[in-house]
Amino acid sequence: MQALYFRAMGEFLLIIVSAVLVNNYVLTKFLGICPFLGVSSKVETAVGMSFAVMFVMTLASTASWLVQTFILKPFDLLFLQTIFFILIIASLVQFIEMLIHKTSPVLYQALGIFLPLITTNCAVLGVALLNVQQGQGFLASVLYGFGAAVGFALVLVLFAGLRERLAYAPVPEAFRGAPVALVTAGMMSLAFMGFSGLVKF
Amino acid sequence: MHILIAIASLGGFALMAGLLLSLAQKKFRVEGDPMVEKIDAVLPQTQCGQCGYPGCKPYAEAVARGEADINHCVPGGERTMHQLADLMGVEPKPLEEEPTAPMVAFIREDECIGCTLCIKACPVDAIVGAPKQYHTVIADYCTGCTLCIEPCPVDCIDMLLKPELIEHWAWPLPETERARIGRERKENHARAA
Amino acid sequence: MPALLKRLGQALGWMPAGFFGGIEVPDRKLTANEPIRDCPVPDVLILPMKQHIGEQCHPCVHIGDHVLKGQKIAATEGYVAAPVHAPVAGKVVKIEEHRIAHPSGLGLPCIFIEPDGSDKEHRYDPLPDWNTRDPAELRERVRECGIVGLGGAVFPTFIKLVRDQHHPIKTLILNGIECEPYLTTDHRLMLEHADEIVRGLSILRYMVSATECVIAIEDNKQDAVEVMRQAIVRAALSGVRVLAMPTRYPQGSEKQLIESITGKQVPAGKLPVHIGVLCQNVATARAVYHAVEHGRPLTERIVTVSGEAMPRPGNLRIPFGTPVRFVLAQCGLEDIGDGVHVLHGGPMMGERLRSVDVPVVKATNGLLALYEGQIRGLNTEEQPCIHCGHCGEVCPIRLVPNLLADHCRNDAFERAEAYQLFDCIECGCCSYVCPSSIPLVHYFRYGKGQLAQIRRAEAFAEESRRRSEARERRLAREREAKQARRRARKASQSAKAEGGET
Amino acid sequence: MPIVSSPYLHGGDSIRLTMMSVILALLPASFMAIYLFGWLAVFIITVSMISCVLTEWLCLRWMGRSTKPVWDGSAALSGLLLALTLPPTLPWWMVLLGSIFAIVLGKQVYGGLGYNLFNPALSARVILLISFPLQMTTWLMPMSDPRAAVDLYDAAVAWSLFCSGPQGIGQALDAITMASPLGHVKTEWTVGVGVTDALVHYNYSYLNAFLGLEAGSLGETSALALLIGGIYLLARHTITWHIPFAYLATVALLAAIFNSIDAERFAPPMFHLLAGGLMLCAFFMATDPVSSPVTPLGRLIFGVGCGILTWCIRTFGGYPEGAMFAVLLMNCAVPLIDHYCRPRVYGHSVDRDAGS
Repeated sequence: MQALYFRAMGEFLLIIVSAVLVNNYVLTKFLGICPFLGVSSKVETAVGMSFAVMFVMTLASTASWLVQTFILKPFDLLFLQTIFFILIIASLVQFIEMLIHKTSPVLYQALGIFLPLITTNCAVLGVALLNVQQGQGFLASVLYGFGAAVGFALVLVLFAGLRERLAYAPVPEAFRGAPVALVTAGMMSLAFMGFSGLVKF
Repeated sequence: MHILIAIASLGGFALMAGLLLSLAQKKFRVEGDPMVEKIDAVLPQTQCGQCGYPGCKPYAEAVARGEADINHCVPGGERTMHQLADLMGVEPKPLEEEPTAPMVAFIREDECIGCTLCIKACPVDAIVGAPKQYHTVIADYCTGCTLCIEPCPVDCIDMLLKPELIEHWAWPLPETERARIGRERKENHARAA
Repeated sequence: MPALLKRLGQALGWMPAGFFGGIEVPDRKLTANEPIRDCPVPDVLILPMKQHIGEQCHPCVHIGDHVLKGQKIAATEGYVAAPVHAPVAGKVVKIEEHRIAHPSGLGLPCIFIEPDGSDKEHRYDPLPDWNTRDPAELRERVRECGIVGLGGAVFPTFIKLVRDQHHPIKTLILNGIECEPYLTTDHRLMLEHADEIVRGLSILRYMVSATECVIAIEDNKQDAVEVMRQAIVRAALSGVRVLAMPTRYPQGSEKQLIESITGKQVPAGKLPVHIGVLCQNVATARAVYHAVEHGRPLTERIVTVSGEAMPRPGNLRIPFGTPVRFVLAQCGLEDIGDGVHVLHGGPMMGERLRSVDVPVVKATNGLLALYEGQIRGLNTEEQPCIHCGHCGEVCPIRLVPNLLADHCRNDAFERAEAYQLFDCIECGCCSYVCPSSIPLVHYFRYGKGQLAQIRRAEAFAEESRRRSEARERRLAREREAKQARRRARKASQSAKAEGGET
Repeated sequence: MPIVSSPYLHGGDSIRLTMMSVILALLPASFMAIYLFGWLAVFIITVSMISCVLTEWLCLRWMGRSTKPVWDGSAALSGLLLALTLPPTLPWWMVLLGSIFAIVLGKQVYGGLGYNLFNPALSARVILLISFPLQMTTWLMPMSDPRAAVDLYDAAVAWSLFCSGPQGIGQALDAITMASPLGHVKTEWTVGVGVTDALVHYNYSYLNAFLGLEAGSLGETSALALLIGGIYLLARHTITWHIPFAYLATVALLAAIFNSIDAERFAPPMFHLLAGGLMLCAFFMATDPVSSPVTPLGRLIFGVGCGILTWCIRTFGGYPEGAMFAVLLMNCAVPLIDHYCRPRVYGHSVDRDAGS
């Protein structure tokens, strides 16, 4: 019994490690690049965005699993999958937008267009879709969604730290702004390749 | 039949989400615009109207509504513009006008006829005087907005440079190549954006 | 536990001097063996109205007045202030703005005195029986005599001489460290006037009723240690220790010295008195002795005139107001060539003079003439920071100087403040060790100056907002009143009309 | 006359002195490389250093900036570091490509020395590894190995190997190469052979590993030579003890713990310490001042992070060697580490951030 428990814990740990590091959505799947570049100029904003995305991603993967299992599959409505998921995500984003507007108007301003754009963030939809495709159990899906969100948050905050330092650097004319940020993101992605093979998933 | 289930489930789901959202909307209603206060706090409060609005607060409201750009505050200069850019989450923009050195108004008292027009114009009540008496500017309170110049019928108000005090002197940046490059980069950045 | 850690740190060489960080600077005490000599009186003395930290004084004499040596010529009602006294007898010839030793090159109102050659002197009542007097009276005397900290900070001394029930002074430290290169004023003072310093120490001790006294001297001045020990034996004082401290810059900085001796740190934004310590310079102690026992105000000081470009270096007793050009001429430096620069103060914390037509003031502890090649910042070029971290290793208050300088350079002043910019004591250790020759202290001064201006602007904006809103309210009130009057008038008119009709 | 702030004295340290001292500290490892791989090492080091300096000069000229920084020794140092991480069989054009990557993508894109976010030499090494995985993991038998089939002390042989690869000397690649200890252990594990047996098959000896008489990149084989250089840097105070100590101690500790749990699955600590690029990374890569934290606590955390990542990637990852990935990954975190690991300032209580 205990051995089984440990096996399960190990399994869940692997799911998290895989989602955070090995199959990082931004750096190895190249999903969610838009907010990754858009809201990473300051660490504070990046942290706020991270929490918003974590909220949406975890709940979206949970809700999508429920919808998939209890509505789409029983009624054979898989052709409605995308539209359902988008609906879930859009509602969650609306909710978090109201929440942030109420609690932190400055963060609301700083996130600007990127907050509603979480709706069309390919990472969020990607997580939901990949999750149900893999056909995992409920807890595994939730963890996977959460792990992917943590991975997104991790690289977003690290990247924001790097960009804050970059803001002081005399970057050559042609590379100023987005180009050097992309080069940096590329280097990060190279570094994350070191994790490949860490978890066979 | 199949299509009916599809429509019903999708519709039902959407209805549920809509209900939840409308509840949330009630709970998280935002009164007024909290940004106005924050924007007003970084404005220099000269009330000079150089931004095209009748004072600092109206400009703050216009910026919060997104009607006014962030680069119209002349006395606030680059710093205020950067603070506004930070608050609004937009890229810094070059200033409309370069800020001038800080000034104070000065009334040539022997020419003053005591009409009190300048007193009425002063947005911070920094001019004292009574009808038919000489008026004078309290230099410590004058914001240098120049709003008193126009109404004066005898043109007896001058704008003088604020005297430079040794206590208020601040070290300049070092005159090194690196500091200069940094400064230029920042200016170029502001201009390019 | 912290004490144990500290001892471990000292043993391993991380805190060799009793405080964190610090550097070894070259000694260059060229004038250590030059006896103090008198500087002649110049044709005119220029006395700035502010020679201390705090509020500016106002002249209390008029043009044409004759003043006696030691007569008070300027004072202010402000608390943090020290009055100015005439260093010689003579005539006030003019009162106008004159350039002072300040990096801005700006000036202050100054009183110009032409000596009349007489030695008529004004003195306060001598108080040889000070140990029977009320400490408050002695404190008033110290204040009246214009005594400020002569180590370089020029903070009015009387402010620190308080008996506070909440913070009783336990330790009185006399600072004879003088860790700056070249400077030897305190060193010579201790060798030649040890007895007067010890008398001053007794007075200070009586005033604050300190239980223990420490005279701290760097261990590269063993002769001074010996002389001070003998003076204490002669004066038959008990509870006074002479400590030979490790030679390490900035051992002489008040905060660092207190940490070295007591192991305690002065809390940020507080004075040493909050941890029961009073720290005074040896020259200040001597000035207190003169003020109390002889009634003589502070009108002169010892100045080290030195440097490789100085033909006849020495330690001079100079009346305040003497032009620096005149002093340099006394030491053989008649005209200052292109490649020679004059520093006011020591090379680590002093100021390069842009003009030598400035007067010697209470803060002047050294005048150094150096060749251009010796001066950092003129012969080096700032290179990018390579984050080697040496600056953080030597910073005696444990800032992260390179990141702080980055924030200052890029005008991220709020960030700089969060990185404790205002705790920087500007000792210069970081700039000294920087392999990239970054003028870190200069960036910190820039940041501090800009932040001070921003704070002033914010306070002004707040005041303007308050006044503007008050005006709005007043105008609204007036409109309201006008409308009320109009309504009342209308109402009464209509009432009248109605009354007429009926 | 410019306003110049105090202090007016300077200790005399300079960037060039710093860089020269690091190059000096790398000399033992370089000589070891030449002893092991003969002329091949000379060629790779020379090409790498010269092309780095040249690339830097071209970049600065092209951008219209002052070319003075070329002579501060940092480009030459990057070239030397890069060369020492390369396998000896690399053809000349890959070395050249690596140098260009190091200077252009690793350094000049960010604005030159002092602004790069990642270690230039390691960035180039990783780019090369990802681009040419086969060539970058092919190790030559060192000349100390009695089975060494080619005479690398012969300049002509080494030159043709350098220019056109094994076919230039009429040899098959297999005939002159062997696996590195780390790679060997990893491949053996995938076919089910435990660490102890794998090391016996490899003829592994700690003494050889310590002296460096085994297959590996040019400069990373000899722990002894790297230790000499590292101790020189520590003594000269170019680097502080924090990063190397934390890094090596973490790897050793993790290896010791897991080795005691399962000696067949997890390699012993000594093997980890002496294998691969760990020593080189600990003393020369992770301590690169520009891309490592400045505060003592930050440096310790950085070192521990490098250690954990290195051990994890080596033990569980797809790549046999994790040291360079670990350092690059920790480089990403440096700005945040710097920000949150500032020391307690004089006179401030510990809960400084809560207070202010």
